[in-house]
Amino acid sequence: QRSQARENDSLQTVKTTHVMRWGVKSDTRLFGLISPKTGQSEGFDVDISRAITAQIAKQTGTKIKPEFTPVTTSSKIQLLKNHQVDAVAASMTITPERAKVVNFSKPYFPAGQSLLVKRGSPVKNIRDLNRPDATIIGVMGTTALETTKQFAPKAKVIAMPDNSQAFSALQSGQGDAMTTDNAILYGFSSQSPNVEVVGGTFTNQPYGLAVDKGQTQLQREVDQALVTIRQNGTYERLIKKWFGNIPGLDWRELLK
Amino acid sequence: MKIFTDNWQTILTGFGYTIGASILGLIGSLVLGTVFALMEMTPQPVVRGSGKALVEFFRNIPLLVITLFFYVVVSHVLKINGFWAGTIALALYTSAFIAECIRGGLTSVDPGQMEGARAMGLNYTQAMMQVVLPQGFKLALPSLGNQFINLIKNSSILSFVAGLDLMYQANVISGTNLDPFNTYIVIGIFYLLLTGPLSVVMTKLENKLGGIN
Amino acid sequence: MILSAFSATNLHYLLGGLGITIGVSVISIIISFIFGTLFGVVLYEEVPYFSRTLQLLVNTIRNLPLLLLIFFTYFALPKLGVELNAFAATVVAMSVFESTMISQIIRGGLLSVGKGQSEGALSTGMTKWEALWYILLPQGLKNSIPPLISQFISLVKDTSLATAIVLTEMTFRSQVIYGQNPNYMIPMFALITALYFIVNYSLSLLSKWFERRLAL
Amino acid sequence: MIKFTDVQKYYGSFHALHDINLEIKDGETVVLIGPSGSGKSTLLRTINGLETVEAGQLLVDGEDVASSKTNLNKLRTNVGMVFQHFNLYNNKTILENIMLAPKIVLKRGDQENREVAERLLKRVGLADQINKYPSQLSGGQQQRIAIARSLAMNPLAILFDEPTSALDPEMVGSVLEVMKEIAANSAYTTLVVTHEMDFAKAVSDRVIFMADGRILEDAPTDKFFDHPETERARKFLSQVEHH
Amino acid sequence: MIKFTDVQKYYGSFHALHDINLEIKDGETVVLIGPSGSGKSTLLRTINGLETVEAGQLLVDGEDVASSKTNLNKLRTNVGMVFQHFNLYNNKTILENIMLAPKIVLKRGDQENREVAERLLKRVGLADQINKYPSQLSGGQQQRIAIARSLAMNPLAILFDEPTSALDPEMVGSVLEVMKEIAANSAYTTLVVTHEMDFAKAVSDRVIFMADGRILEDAPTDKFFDHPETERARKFLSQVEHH
Ligand SMILES: Nc1ncnc2c1ncn2[C@@H]1O[C@H](COP(=O)(O)OP(=O)(O)OP(=O)(O)O)[C@@H](O)[C@H]1O
Ligand SMILES: Nc1ncnc2c1ncn2[C@@H]1O[C@H](COP(=O)(O)OP(=O)(O)OP(=O)(O)O)[C@@H](O)[C@H]1O
Ligand SMILES: [Mg+2]
Ligand SMILES: [Mg+2]
Repeated sequence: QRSQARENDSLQTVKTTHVMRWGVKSDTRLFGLISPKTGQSEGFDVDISRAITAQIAKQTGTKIKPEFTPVTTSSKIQLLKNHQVDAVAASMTITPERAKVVNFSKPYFPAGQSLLVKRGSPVKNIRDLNRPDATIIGVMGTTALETTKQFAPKAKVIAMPDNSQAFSALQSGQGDAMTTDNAILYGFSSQSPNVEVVGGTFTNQPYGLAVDKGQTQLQREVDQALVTIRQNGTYERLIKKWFGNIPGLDWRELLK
Repeated sequence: MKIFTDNWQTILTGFGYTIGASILGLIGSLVLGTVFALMEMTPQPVVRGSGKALVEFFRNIPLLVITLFFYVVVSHVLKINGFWAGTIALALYTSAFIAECIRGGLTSVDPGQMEGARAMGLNYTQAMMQVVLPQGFKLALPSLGNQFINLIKNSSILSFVAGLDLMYQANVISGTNLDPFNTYIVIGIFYLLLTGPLSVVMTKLENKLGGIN
Repeated sequence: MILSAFSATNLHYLLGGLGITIGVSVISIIISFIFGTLFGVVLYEEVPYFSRTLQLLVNTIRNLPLLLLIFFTYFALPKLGVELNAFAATVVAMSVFESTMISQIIRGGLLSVGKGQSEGALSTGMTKWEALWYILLPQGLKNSIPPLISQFISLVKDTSLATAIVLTEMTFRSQVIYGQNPNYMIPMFALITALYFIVNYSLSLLSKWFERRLAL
Repeated sequence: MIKFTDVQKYYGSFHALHDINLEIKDGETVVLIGPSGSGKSTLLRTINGLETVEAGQLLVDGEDVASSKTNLNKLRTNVGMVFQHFNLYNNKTILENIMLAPKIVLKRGDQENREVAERLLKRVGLADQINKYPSQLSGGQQQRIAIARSLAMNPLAILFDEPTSALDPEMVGSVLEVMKEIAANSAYTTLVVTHEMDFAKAVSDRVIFMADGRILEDAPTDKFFDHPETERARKFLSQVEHH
Repeated sequence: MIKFTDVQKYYGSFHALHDINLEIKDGETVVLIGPSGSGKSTLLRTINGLETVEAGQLLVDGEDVASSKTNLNKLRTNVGMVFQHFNLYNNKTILENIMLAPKIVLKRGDQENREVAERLLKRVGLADQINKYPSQLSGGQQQRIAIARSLAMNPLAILFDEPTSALDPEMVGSVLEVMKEIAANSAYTTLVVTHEMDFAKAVSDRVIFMADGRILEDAPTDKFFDHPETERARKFLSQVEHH
């Protein structure tokens, strides 16, 4: 019934249905991870989505409630294109490739690619992996796969369907390192003492919130909301809430 | 179709892995399934009980659970990648069904065949291997064929564990071209290329054997 | 340490997943049984043109992986304006797939009744459809019970495939739980294996019970 | 009652009935005999439309069986059939077997229907088996129920296709008893395929002898058994009598 | 050759063989008769260990069949058995049927094995059927192959369990021919369960009559048929002769 109410303009749909549907991750610690307690995703992405929705509600003067659909890295764009969600907050890197099919907001999180290895591994940075007998584990559909091939062309790269399986693969020794965005890797290292993030970030790939291609109205509202929550301290509070206690990470870095 | 011309390398790679997993799975499950069936048929109660238990176990839990188990738990101990985890799980899971087919085949072999052989001085194993099993296999052929078709379809489980099979490649492709509709249709055709002819052969075989009875 | 895998929160969450697994299964079983029977009858009766078309459709669908149909329903059908959430998409995909499997079972069951029964009915002046309804279908369904139950067992197991479209059924939820802590992996596998086994083995006992009763 | 004119029947390219010309009058009792595969069952089954005919005309109670306008279901209510393997409904009790078709085809009321059924069951000597299922009865009992089931429709004609040949020898007598009674009753036109020559001699008015899909003889019973005209019939009779 | 002393056999709680005492000497031809269910097959099957005995002693060629120390497979090579339903290996050709056991049990060389097989096939009149499968032969032919298969092991004794009762009447003769030849050959101890009284009279030295799991009579053939001692045997003989 909602699909009838919806028009081509997502913003209009959000306003008339009073619901903004966000695609968020279900398996990504710190960003979107389902909690068995509530059965809902929790994390920075989820909180940002809530804050943005509230802000858009204020901006447009309508009542809007956020609603969350769990997505996987490989399905998030698909669902956006299918109008199964209105926007995506799913630790999604802004790339020119993706920008062809979706509209991105301004960056909302300064991510960059890094490496996660078993504690005590000889691998210290991406160059150590540029040899034919090295295996790097990535996640299907992420940009990290492509960049890894640039930085370590000789290594073998295998792709897992999602982060937790990639992490399992690292744990079980299926590869020498796991690579994806630093923030996600910090999520794993904060949880498992036997792994560590090494070598800093070797790319600059900030995250953006995405709406479907051509939904410039909605995108503008999102961008404006982002500016507002940065100004009113909400953003800082959320960053501190989620990244304040990670060993080896100074959360203030993220605000720069 | 454009999907194919754009991605033919990816698709053919996936097709290769699907065929590989199916053939390895078939061999594995035939061997294991036969062993399970023979275990279920022996007079020795402990062996028979374990055979039954193994078959019931693998029959009643999802293939995905077995696959994930091999992928995330077993791989800690044995170094296996997604393709092997999926293929091993596939072989184990299917072996339970194959055991049922073969047991069905063996029980429909006239008991006089075993007796005839035993009366000639062959021991149980010799009589089973030389006389009963070959006939049981033949009787089980149609249902074995259907299990093989299921096995091919079930090989799509590899996509959960990055097994590089057709289904996995379908997701890679549709994640890039954002055209799931046509991608899945093209991939579907590739699955039908494998299962279709087999199922035609099986229907023929079933009708033929049904006609004799 | 490992016992904490079975904390009240985790168990509550996982059993909720079992609820979804059973919910999807029951709904799909009902729908696919109705359509499967209908299709099975059409295939058996050899309705001109219609049966052949249906047979072609049935053969195509049942020779595809269910996982492909699930992906297709969830990701591709919206292009045709059919928009379903993960639960509905799973139910639709499973119902379509299982209907085709069940139609083959029902057709087999009807064939096993034997020509004499329908000739007996026809010769007393019943129409083809009356003979089907009063005589063939009751016996055909009875003969189909054991294979139907095996099919239902498959169906219950196959609900786990919906993990792929983030349906939070039992297998998915076990992953969420061991995603919190890798030490939970083995306990979670043991638990869901046991739960699936209990559900399915009960079904297969039911089938054996029926078989024994029918043998009398 | 039943009239074949130049009827031809093919199974694919196999010519199963050749130039059948045959008339059976109301109330007549006719026995059809001949070697295995000669087309006896086929001929019988064309009469109530279980098999279609490819050419010629076949009138039953004035209706053209081959015509698409004919309501075959209605015609079949007038022509009962008793099969070699009884074909009782396995999923229904004896009483339900008898009452089903009158109820849904003739729309006969429950009370009358039950009365008719009970009367017929008494007539075939099985009034006490009302609530059993077919599989709980012996072959001979099942066949008598099958006859009662036919009679319950008040048919004009009854066709019997080797009704005793699937029975154990000790069961045959009771079924023949019931059949004799029907044959003697001129309300029914009776057509029987059988290998029981004694029975044929005792009850039939006429004998039809078939071989290879053709009617070779059609003669009064006494005449046929005493002086069969064709060599084929003589050979057949001598073989049958040796068993 | 074969000696039963107070042998008892139970199927669960059912007492199938009572106090069997019986001795069969080398080269003897003994016929075992009795009504259905009397235990004839059971007795025969205990001799080569296809059924176990619960009490008493059963010696075959000096070996105690019931003892766990006895190698039954070896014993069976000395005691051939021919079944009612032939039990030829359906998955093997005629030649393979005959050569299998000698090859894997006796480890007989291929050439000798083949010569023996061909000689035996000639002897049972089926030398030209070497490469057919059992299902391509008639029942009578299959039974003769089954006999040849037994002979190929050079047994001391052969047990026949109603070897002609599953055959069409016209097939019986050829099988009995072969059996007569074996019975006449004093190299073989022959024990035959049969309903063919003429055959029994013609070939056997002795008749054993069983009923209800007991041996009621054990007498020279002529004596048994001319003056059966028990009422039971007289009744049995009169019934059998009527068929
Ligand atoms: N459905 C069919 N399809 C093809 N051929 C058939 C079919 N039914 C019967 N026939 C053939 O038609 C011929 C006549 O068959 P029919 O059953 O009428 O013989 P019958 O005289 O009743 O023999 P019997 O005494 O053995 O019952 C036979 O050669 C038979 O093989
Ligand atoms: N495996 C078995 N389990 C239980 N009872 C059995 C078994 N085999 C035979 N019997 C019973 O033992 C009795 C003797 O059977 P057996 O086959 O030896 O009789 P028989 O004299 O050979 O009869 P027939 O002439 O019918 O072959 C019968 O009452 C039979 O029902
Ligand atoms: Mg006939
Ligand atoms: Mg016997």
